[in-house]
Amino acid sequence: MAALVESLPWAALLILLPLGGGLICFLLPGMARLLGLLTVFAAALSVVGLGWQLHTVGVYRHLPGGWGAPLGIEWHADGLSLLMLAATALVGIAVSVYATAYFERQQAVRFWPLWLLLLAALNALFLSADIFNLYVTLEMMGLASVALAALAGGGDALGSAMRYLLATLLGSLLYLLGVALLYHGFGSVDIATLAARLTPSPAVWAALGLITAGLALKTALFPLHFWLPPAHAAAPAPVSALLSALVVKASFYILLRLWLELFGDHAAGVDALLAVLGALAVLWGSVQALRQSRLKLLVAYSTVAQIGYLFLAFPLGMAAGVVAWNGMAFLVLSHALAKAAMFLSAGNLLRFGGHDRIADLDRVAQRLPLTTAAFAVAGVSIMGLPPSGGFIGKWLLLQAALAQGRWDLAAIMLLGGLLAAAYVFKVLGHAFTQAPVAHAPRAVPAGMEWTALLLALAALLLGFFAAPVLSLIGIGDAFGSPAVGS
Amino acid sequence: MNWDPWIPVLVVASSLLPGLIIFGLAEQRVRLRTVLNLAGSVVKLALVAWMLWGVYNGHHYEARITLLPDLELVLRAGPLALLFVALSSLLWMVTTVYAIGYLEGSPHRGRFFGFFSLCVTATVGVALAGNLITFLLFYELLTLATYPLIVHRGTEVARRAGHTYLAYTIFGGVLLLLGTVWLYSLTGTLEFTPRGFMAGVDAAQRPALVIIFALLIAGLGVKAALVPLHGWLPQAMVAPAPVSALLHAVAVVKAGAFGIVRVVYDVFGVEFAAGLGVMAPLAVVAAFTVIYGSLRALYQDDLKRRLAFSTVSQVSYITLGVAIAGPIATIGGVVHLVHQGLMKITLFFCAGNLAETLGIHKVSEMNGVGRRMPWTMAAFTVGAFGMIGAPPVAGFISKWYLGQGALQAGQDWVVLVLAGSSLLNAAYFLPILHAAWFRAPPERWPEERDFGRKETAWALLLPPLLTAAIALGVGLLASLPFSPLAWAELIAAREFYLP
Amino acid sequence: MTAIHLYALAGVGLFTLGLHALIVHAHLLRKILAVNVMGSGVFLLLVALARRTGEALPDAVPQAMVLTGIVVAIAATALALVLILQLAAETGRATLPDDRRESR
Amino acid sequence: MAALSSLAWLIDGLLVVGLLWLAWRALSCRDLFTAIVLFIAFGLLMALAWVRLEAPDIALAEAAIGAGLTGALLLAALARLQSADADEVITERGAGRWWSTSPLPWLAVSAIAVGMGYVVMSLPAAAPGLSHEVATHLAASGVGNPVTAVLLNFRGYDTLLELMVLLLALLGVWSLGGMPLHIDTHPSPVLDTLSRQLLPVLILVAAYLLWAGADAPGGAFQAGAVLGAAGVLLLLAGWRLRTGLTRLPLRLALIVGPVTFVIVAAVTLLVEGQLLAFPTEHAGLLILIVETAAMLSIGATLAALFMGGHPDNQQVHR
Repeated sequence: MAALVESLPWAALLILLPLGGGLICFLLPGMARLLGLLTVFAAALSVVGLGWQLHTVGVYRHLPGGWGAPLGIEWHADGLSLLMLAATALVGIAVSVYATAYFERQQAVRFWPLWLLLLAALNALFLSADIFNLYVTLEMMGLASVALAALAGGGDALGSAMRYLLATLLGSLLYLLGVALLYHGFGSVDIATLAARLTPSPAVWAALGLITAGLALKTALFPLHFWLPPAHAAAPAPVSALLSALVVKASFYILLRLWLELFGDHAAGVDALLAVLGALAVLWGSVQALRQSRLKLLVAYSTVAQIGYLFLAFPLGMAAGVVAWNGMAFLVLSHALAKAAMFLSAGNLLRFGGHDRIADLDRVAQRLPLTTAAFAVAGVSIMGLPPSGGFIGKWLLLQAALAQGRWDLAAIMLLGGLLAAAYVFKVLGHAFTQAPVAHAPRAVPAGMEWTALLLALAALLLGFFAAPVLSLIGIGDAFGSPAVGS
Repeated sequence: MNWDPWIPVLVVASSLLPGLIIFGLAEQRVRLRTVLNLAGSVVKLALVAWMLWGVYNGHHYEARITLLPDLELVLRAGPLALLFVALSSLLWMVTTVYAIGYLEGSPHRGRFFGFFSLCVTATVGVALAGNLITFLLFYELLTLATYPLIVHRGTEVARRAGHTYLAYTIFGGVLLLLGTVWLYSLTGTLEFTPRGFMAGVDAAQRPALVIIFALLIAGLGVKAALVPLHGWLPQAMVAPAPVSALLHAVAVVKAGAFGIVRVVYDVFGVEFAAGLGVMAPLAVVAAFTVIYGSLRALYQDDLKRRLAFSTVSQVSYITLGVAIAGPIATIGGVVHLVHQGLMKITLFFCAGNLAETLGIHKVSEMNGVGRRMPWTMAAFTVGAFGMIGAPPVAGFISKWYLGQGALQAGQDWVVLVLAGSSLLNAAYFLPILHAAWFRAPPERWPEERDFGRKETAWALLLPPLLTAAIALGVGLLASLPFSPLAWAELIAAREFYLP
Repeated sequence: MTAIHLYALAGVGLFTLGLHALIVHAHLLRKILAVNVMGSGVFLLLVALARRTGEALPDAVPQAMVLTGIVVAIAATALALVLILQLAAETGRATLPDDRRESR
Repeated sequence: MAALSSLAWLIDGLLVVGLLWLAWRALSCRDLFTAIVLFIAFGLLMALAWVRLEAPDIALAEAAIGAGLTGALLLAALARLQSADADEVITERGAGRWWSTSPLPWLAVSAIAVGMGYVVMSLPAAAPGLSHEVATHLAASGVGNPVTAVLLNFRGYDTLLELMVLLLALLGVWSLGGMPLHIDTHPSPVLDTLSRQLLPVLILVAAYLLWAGADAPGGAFQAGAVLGAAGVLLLLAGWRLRTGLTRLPLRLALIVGPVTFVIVAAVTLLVEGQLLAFPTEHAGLLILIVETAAMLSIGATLAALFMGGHPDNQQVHR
């Protein structure tokens, strides 16, 4: 049995299952909902299988086409890939369950194929070790995301989806140009091969700039975040959750990979620049979130801020290695869970009151306790209070920052935490008070409330499993060996 | 197998689980909710008693789980921890009874008791925390669990008070976090150890340590309401009386004061801290707070606000006793942790009774209330005299030891502070008593509720009587073993001043 | 300076022309043209430089990449056009709503 | 490569200048219709450039897709916009942003252009890239055309995902309700007969391209594009699929390519242990199967994209 689990090509299943599922959902709209759920659960199981495989056998390689680099494409699955795949699986399950209750038939028929293909794109992205293949997955992800973001219809959704599409296309083109330079400079698109061949040269620096810029645009790093808040706020709640929790993380993951394996040695000072932008993102995003009067926009701007934290890790990681990177990885995971929970609960509140004006939440703490609890618990992780995963991430980052005497970064992290508390409790405060104008509430299915709450609890309790999670992330030493770190 | 490690966990769970279950209960399941609450508090008290006996006979109760590869969550029941645990478990039980009576028929009780239990859980966790990170965890949990209780009434005032409270406490939490991480990056450990874990730190780091000490104390001082970080406490009085009673007389402010004790004795070690030269400033701040709180209390007409400022003043006795840095003063400060809790909760119960029964919220409305509610005012009187420090009530013991300790430590000026604050206590309590007992009652009270021949509901009357009796008892029987005083001496002997 | 570089530089030129138009123009149809021109620029660069093999046959891999790219480009264009039409139908304008909406 | 003959220089020079000029005009001229026409011309010139660059496969694809279908899509969209209200929509010009008039963007992009130009010139003058690997393994790939070999065999996985991109675009278009074309219900008899005459020819061309693609320029994309063009022609001529056909059969046609690809991938995974690893002896056949299915789907998808909204709810739209 164990031998079988270790030998099965789980990675391939991770891509083929959602692809096939999506196609069948498209062919047979009647069964879309059921098929979709099954597919997502099956894919999640494959993640578990892959995790077991990595745990027992170690880093997993697969050669689609059977040629291997440099001629062919390769997949590499290590702890970092596993982390992203696991986050995708967890959020994916929750969002899928939520979506079965959220969408009425007409929209469900459109949602499921798009979402399953998006899932396939994400999984493919996290497995790929080939920068051109990554470009294709990026495009797949981009188009699926835009189509999903526009699903709500109406001027706001369409406009923001259009802006989103332009941003993601521009990002892809910048990235592709960088890929072209790398290929023509060093004759390969395989990351490992490139890593071996890269020599300091204008081509590398240009590629570094183009790729970093393109991916930063897709990741909505300040000041390239302009497209994110409207798009994430106007999309249907489950879609917002997917976009904020997973899609922006995917492009960030590529950036991280390339920095760890390709650009690390050639990035003179760029990591410092990224950290500055990250810091600005934390401050700007949080302040904007605080200024919003609409719940979904508040949550969306909080995403802008939280993405900033991830970039604070770059100079720390480049210097101190493992500790900072681990902290960042933890933030990625916990933010994925917490932010998805926040958007789902925002969706519940929107469904309940028919609006998402924060000032008029009208005693939801009592009338919609599960959802309010979900938002609050997710908020704890966003604020980075113990024992949440967000706390562990911040703790590690702070540790690295203080160890290197980076007081500026430490200060930003703490300040960001304060601002996060401010905007989370801005919402919670109004959850207790009575609104001047009462609305006729609309029932919210229990499934939608519980999925949000469970996600939030997962983000909260993540802190208690820090040690095992970190040991899983450590498989394959994507962040370099711990010795370098401390 | 050895059950000892599980007992601290059970102590925490005995209020956590009821709390979580209560969240799941329907609003109208009053009886089941009550049963859960009382059962939880009884179990907790039993376990605490068991551990008291065990620790007295040298047992060790400690539970650990790994948080990060080189960082653990630790629950450990030492003498000091038990003192605080015992206090909060006892008062939780009493306050639960009181709250059941107080909130009868009011909305959202399920939510209230749920968060109430969470607060107690957090307090007990703060007490049992075996290292700074665990302490931080429960300290923040306390912040979060208290917020819904402050905004419980859902009014605009309540919401603002809640925001003020958070603004202070979250900020304090950040300072605490920063200090903790920094300390960790210097020492590589956060484990509370008798006389501190600073031995390994080299002299070059001393300036950093001073800053860290300031950060930690400031972070804790917010909850301990050290001036100028006390601003939240009077505002938080919008909360229902039981909340003010338990949280603002016992849990929250005491968590801060307790934390200061921990930091001074088990993180830095009192000699080391004195060596750093940080104790004198702390003593000054504490002394200033003592006087300032009393002065402000003088001018409050709102009864609960007056009590709140009195809390600001009284809690700083603990810090003061710690900061004097002598064995006897320490005993005085630590024992005051218990005594002040007993007396202050009595006063808040009584204030609640006056508000519930007669609609009295202001001192100026209390004329002759002693005749209308003799039992309540009797309890109030005991508490008041305790606060003033009149023998034989418990408060006298604390002040006596504090004074002795100050003299022994050669810090005579503290005696003046104590005397001054006692005078001020008298100045803002005696007029109340005089008005209540000797002035003529008005023809009608603001909004009177009829309880038949009783002066008020039993659930409201018994708790203050009980706590007042205890406050009196621990004063009279201070010399017996297991009295707070005896236990404080045990603590000082075992944990702080090892031979 | 060879024809290879000539075309490659032309690719760069197209890329930047498109980038400029994308930034400056408001009408979405124009932005779509711009994105397509940028794409053509990248493709031109890829394929032109693929002839530096020094042999008769150019490198086939970049050519395959460009074929992929072209299909992606038309797919994106089609989606974009429908978005524009729906947006125009909703708002009567074929331009992006101004940014003040973001922070509303 | 060696210095070029002056004639070649002339051609390349003119081509490049023409490309840049057309692009610039298309992006800056006042009238959008002109812009689109110029863009189509630009596409045709690109096709020439591909020929000059010894990339006939791309030339074919560009001619069919880049110039042809994209142009048609753009024109259709423009027509739709005009027919909707609003000359205002069309004549709107210049971004409402402060920088639309400032010289800043020019400076920025010029800086980028110069930098990129420097980088391009700094690249080694001769680089084999992967041409050697391709050459050595071409025999084992099952096809003679190296580009097809890369697309369907060496990097077939890319192509699989790329088909999904195309399908995703269609899903997006349909989920948006699509763009109902306004086509006059009485098409000109010329167009009508023309399409009837042209249809079989186009289908033959597609079949040839597919078959030839194995060893000569051509392949699934080009063939699919031609099919798509045929479909577009029919649509323009006012033909409509009977709604009976538009449901399951159309969807089948749309996904037969991706599905076949996925099945082949799964089978190879089971048999060979690696995704899409074709055993040499069967490679040619497998590729032909995949390509045929892909061609059908690409053609159907391109036509469907053009048709815009989901045929079912398109009826609703009218």
